[in-house]
Amino acid sequence: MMPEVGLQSYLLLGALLFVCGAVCMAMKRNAIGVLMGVELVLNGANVNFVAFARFNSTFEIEGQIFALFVIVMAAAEAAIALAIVLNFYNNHMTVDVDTAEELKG
Amino acid sequence: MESPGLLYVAATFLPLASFLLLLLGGGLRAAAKPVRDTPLGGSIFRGLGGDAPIKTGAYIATGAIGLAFVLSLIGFILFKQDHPHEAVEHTAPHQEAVEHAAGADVVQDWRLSPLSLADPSRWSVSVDWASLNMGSRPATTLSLGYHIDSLTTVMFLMVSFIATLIHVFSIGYMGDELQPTVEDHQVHTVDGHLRRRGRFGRFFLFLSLFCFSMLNLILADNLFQVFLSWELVGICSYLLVGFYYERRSASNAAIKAFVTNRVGDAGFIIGLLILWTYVGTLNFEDLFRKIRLPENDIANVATASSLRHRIVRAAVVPGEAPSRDGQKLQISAGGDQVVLFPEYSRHSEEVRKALDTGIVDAKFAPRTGQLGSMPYWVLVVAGLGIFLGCVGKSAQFPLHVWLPDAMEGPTPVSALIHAATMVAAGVYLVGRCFPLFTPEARLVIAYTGGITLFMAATIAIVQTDIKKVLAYSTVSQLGYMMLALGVGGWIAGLFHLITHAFFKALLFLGSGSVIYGCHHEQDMTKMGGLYPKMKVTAITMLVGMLTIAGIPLFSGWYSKDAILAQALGFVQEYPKHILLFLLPLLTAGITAFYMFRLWLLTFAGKPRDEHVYEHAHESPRTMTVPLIILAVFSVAVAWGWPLYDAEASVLNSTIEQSEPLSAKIEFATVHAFAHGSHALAGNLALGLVLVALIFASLIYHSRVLDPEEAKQQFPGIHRFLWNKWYVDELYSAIIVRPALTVAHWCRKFDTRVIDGTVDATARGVVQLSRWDGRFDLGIIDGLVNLTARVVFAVGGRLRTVQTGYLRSYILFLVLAAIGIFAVLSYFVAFVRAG
Amino acid sequence: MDVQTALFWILAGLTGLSAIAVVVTQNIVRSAAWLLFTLGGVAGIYFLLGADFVGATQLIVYVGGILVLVVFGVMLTAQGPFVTMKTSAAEWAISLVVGLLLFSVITLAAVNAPWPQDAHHSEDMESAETSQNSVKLGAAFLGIKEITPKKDLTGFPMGKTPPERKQVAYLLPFEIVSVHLLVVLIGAAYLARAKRRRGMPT
Amino acid sequence: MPYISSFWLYFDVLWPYVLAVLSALVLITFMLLSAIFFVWLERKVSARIQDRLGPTRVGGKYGWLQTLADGLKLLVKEDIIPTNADPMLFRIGPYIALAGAFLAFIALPFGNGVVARNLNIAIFFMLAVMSTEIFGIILGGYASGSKWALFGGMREAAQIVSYEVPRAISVIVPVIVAGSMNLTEIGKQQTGPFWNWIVFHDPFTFCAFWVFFTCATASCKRAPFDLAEAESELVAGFHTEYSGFRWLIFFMAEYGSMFAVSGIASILFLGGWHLGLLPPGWDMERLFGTVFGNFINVVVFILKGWFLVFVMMWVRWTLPRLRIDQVMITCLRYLLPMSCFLLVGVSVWQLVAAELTWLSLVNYLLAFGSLFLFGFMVFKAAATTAVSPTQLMPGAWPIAGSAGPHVTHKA
Repeated sequence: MMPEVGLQSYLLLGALLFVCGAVCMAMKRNAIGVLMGVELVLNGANVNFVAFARFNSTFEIEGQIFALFVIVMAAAEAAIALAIVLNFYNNHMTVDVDTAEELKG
Repeated sequence: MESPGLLYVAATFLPLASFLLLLLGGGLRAAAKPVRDTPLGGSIFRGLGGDAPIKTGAYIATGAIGLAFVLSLIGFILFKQDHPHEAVEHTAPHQEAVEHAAGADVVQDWRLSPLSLADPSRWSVSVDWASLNMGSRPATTLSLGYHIDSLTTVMFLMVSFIATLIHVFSIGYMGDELQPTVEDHQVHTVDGHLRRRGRFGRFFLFLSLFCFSMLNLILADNLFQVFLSWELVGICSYLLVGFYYERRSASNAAIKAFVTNRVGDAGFIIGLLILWTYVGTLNFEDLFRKIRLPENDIANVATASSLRHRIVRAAVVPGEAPSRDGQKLQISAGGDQVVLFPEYSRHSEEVRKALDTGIVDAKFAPRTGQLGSMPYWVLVVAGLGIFLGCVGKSAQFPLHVWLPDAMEGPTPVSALIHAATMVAAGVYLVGRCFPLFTPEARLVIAYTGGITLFMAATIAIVQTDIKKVLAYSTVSQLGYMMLALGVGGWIAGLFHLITHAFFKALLFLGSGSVIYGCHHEQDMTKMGGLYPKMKVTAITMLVGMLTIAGIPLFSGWYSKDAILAQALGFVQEYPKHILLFLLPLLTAGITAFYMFRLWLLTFAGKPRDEHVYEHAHESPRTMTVPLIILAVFSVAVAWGWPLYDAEASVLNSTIEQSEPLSAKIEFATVHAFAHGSHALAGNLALGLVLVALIFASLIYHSRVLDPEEAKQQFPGIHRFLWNKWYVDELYSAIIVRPALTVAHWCRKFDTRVIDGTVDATARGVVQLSRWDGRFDLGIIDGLVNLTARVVFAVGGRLRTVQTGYLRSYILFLVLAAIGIFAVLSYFVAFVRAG
Repeated sequence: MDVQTALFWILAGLTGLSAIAVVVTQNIVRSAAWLLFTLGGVAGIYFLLGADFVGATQLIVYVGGILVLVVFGVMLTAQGPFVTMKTSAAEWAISLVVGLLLFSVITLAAVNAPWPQDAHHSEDMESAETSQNSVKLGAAFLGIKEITPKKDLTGFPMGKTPPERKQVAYLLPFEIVSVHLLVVLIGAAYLARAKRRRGMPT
Repeated sequence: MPYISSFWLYFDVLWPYVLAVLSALVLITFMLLSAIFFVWLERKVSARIQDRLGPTRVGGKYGWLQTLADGLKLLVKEDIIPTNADPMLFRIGPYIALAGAFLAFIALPFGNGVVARNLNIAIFFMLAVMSTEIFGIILGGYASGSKWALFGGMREAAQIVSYEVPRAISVIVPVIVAGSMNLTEIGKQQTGPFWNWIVFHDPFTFCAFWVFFTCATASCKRAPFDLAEAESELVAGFHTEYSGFRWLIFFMAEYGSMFAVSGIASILFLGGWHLGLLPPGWDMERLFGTVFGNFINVVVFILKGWFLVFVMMWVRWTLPRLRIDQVMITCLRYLLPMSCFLLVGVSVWQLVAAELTWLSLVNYLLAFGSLFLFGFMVFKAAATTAVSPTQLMPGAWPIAGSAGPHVTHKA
């Protein structure tokens, strides 16, 4: 049988999302792929927030509210990131983040 | 007009503005010359004359000085309105003095000193230029200011007027300098005669600077400003004497003039410093108020003392040892101290107390209202020092040697600077500082003047260079003025200064016209018979000659008679100084002789040099018109009504307005004698002059007496005079040669010992630094470079970490997070366990 | 196995696999599609956890907004028909290793940490009448004190009494966040506006 | 977990699954049926508006079964995937769109309690899931590998993302009036006569209805906002490359969402499942018992929804298509400020109306005014003799040889 579903299960799901996001950021050469990675990371964190809200009555409200805030912030982040990507594209004629190496040592 | 004195300031600064304008123009032209191929540079360069000099600068300078003349004329009229002349009753001298002393309780303020004015704020302003402080108390202040009195106005008129005329004259005379290339026949180079660019503009540049300096000198209300201008006119003289600096004689003359003046200026500085140290001020009015007992006290009541306007001498009270801050003095005629009165003496009760008791409480550092003292001999030295400066500037014996040499400069310069104005500055300063001079100093002045006038006149007899004759004549006339001042003839001396300026300018310009007409031939022996060729010049020269000779109704007659009368009066008072009358009297005759000789040699008789004669021509209008104007003024400048009365003229009375009361009081009896014996002195001189004129015409016109015969008859005297009394040789022997010898030895010492030491030190240091350099390069730089190389290498390795790839940074971020987790968990476990 | 558990595994599997697919997929638009499933799955997880408001917000913001924006970005910056950017095998390997490392660290922490739990109102989701989640959320925004349960704070050092909790109204922070979002949107619009490029061939 | 061997012992465990599957089946069947009906309706409406007859043969006089025939044709059509297309995205695009439309039905109450899941935030949930529909369209447009499809998808994305904002804000207006986001709750509040409907509650809700309906039309990409499939410009927009079954699914999604937004409109504004002719406090359950009453409720609700869909079709075939910039301007420059103004206005109204009771007169004024207008329009329409397709249209060109246009006026 399946193991019991508890807080840890959700945390592990969040961790999986988080790690996927981090790896996505690290691996995608496309700037928009990096942006997707960021969204994944935020979702992973949000899953944790909501899970805590569910499993710890102290955080019943706060967990959800923080998740909401994170979502709104993610929207802001996505908008600004997209603007940056467009500018980046204007300057480099590509969205390959590996071309943004002007500041390398 | 609120402060008409500003007119004079404006008149002073006009030539300065002209100078700056010309300087700017010349500088711009010089700056534009390298870039004259560019449009802008080319337009500037060509606009400023291009390769040839242009006349614009001359017009600017002439306009400036002309405007200055107009301004000073307006100022003069305003001044006369402010200070109407009061008729002076010529009564018995003693009576007048006594009346003056006792009668007039309330005296007009402006008679307090030569510089006192009816309305000071209208005519004088002074601003602090620099201030020296000793602790909290202002020690002394250098100020710049103007102070207009009647002497200033007259001097201003004279200087600006003559300068204007000479500017106009120069436009014609310096015409040669307008050419792009001037060939100087007197300078020989390997390529023949020197060829250079014309310096028309530069000439007027210097003239403008000179005019500014001279006017500023007259304008000044303090000795410091006078000194500044003094040096400025000195440098202008230097520049203009050396105008043809390629000529060796010209540059030598310039240097000689400059160095000789340095001797005089050394004395001037000594005088200045003494006054600064002891009196603490250089302002004329303050100086006189401190040295002489003032006329009025605080309530404007005349001081009831016979010591008014006199130098009050005092002796240390016996038994009273000087305290820390002062000493007790007893007023006595032969005392070795001079009492210094408070600057604002009218506010002082101390003065009245001192005069009442005869005991002066003199402080070493007097504060406001307190009295001070200085040693009498120091005051004598100060006066002599200032006089030495005047000796240098006015070419008095023994510093007269530079003036004849200075004739190397262009003739207008000689006329303006070395005859009419600058050399008169010495006389002017003696007159200005008259209250500073003690009787001993005045006697030195008188004798200096006496010796100078006689010596110069005798030398002038044998000179053949037309300008040299005039130069010695100038020295002689300056001697007259000095003598007049020395014997108390303040008015006579300055009166002669003014008249002399006109006729000497006339004579110099006339000689300039002759030289110009004869193509720069200055030797009189090559002239002769020029009268038909240049009538205007000849007639105006004749007028000038008659004026200087002292023919009645010519202006020179009035002033020379006044001097002779003053000298006679002085001799009547002090019979042992009879020489002070005999020398000028005799010289009056000599003057007439050599001047007539000059005129006759030049214009009368037959031409002695056909070449010169044939090419001789009358000068252009720009030169003759000033001559005519100057001739008119030479005749008429001293006229008054009645015509025979010298003291009736406006000029005389204007000068008289600023005569220091000290001169009037101290020489009251002399004046009285002089007034009485005026006719006697004048007649004696006139007789001598007539004899001299006849003598001269016999020799040089009728050829009754041959000058060559006379020369052979008195070879010793002729050689003595020809060599100018051997003064130059004397200087050469006692000053120049020893100085050269000493300099030679000094040079040897310098090159051998000092340079050797320095060289050895240098060599040692070089050696040392070579070792130091090796150490530096090898060890210190090596260490630094090693550090840098190590850092560079490490950095080179480390820079690869900064890949610039966003993604690798994220990887590092994640790795760092993992590391932090690991470390944190370790510590948390540790804490839990502990 | 009750519905909750089954749904969790279904949703978690969908979410996790989609997330991995996001990482693995080379085509960026396909990644976006997988991301859609991931986000939808996460929204489902929220619904499962009783946070229906957060779930709906997740859907409307992420799927309706951000994801569309991302696809916009792809379309505005794509030069070829289907953009792919290859990642080298070494990078794959390194990223994988690091990711696994991170995952193991987080897993260890999540599993080993003694989380204080009090699973509550697990049956509240059964009907709208009993699930007062959104009501509580609204009350919390308005700062109504009684809505927040008073319990001990977690993560507080042991042996120390936590301070008295103060009731916070989240309305002001929410307003600030929304104004922030507005500002960011205006800024983003400004940043991304069409600029005339100099020196570039048209 | 205890070991239970009997099937019935599993009943408790399985019942939620069964219920869920049943609900889904019912809903999807309804969706399918209504889609079939809408296709037929659309053809008939467009035909009548264009002075045609439309389908007349299949399934009887009115062509009832025309859509079924069409569907059969589509099902047996070859499923073409273009070479340039991204096959995976091309395939899943329609399903995402359909899922978005279908999910909205979960929270949509057809009657009092007749709802698959009674959510507290039902309306919010519906808006959220309906916003996912466009993603399928974008994916389909992008994956087709055709520029027309890509343009269509892009336009769709831009348009819908923009129109979502005023739509959501105008939804909040009745939510504020009702004080709940639970659609069942909102429906219950509008029991009784029609002046209890929220649309007549105050001027702001009245305006909000029109704003919402416009936005709903636009977000269903219906004409005059059908830029995504503008056939005169983009061939067929995002579904240019689609054929057969996938194309059918796109259309099911579109008609499904049309009904969904119509349902939302009717619940939020038009009284939901209430007929509006019962006296205050009365509803169908009270009259006819729970089951039958609810049946009537469902019928009323569906009819209301269909009527609104009919209005959309009416509009579609009446008004010309806008340009894309006009579409965006309509949203951003007019609808968005209007909706914001309405939101503020209704908030103020709620505060003020609590104090000033006479303001409720506005309610009756709006209700009866609208009723009068509606009745007048119906009367006008009924009183005007229908112009049959066989007759000449007024103002048309006269046919050569005929006696000229003869228009039958009413007697």
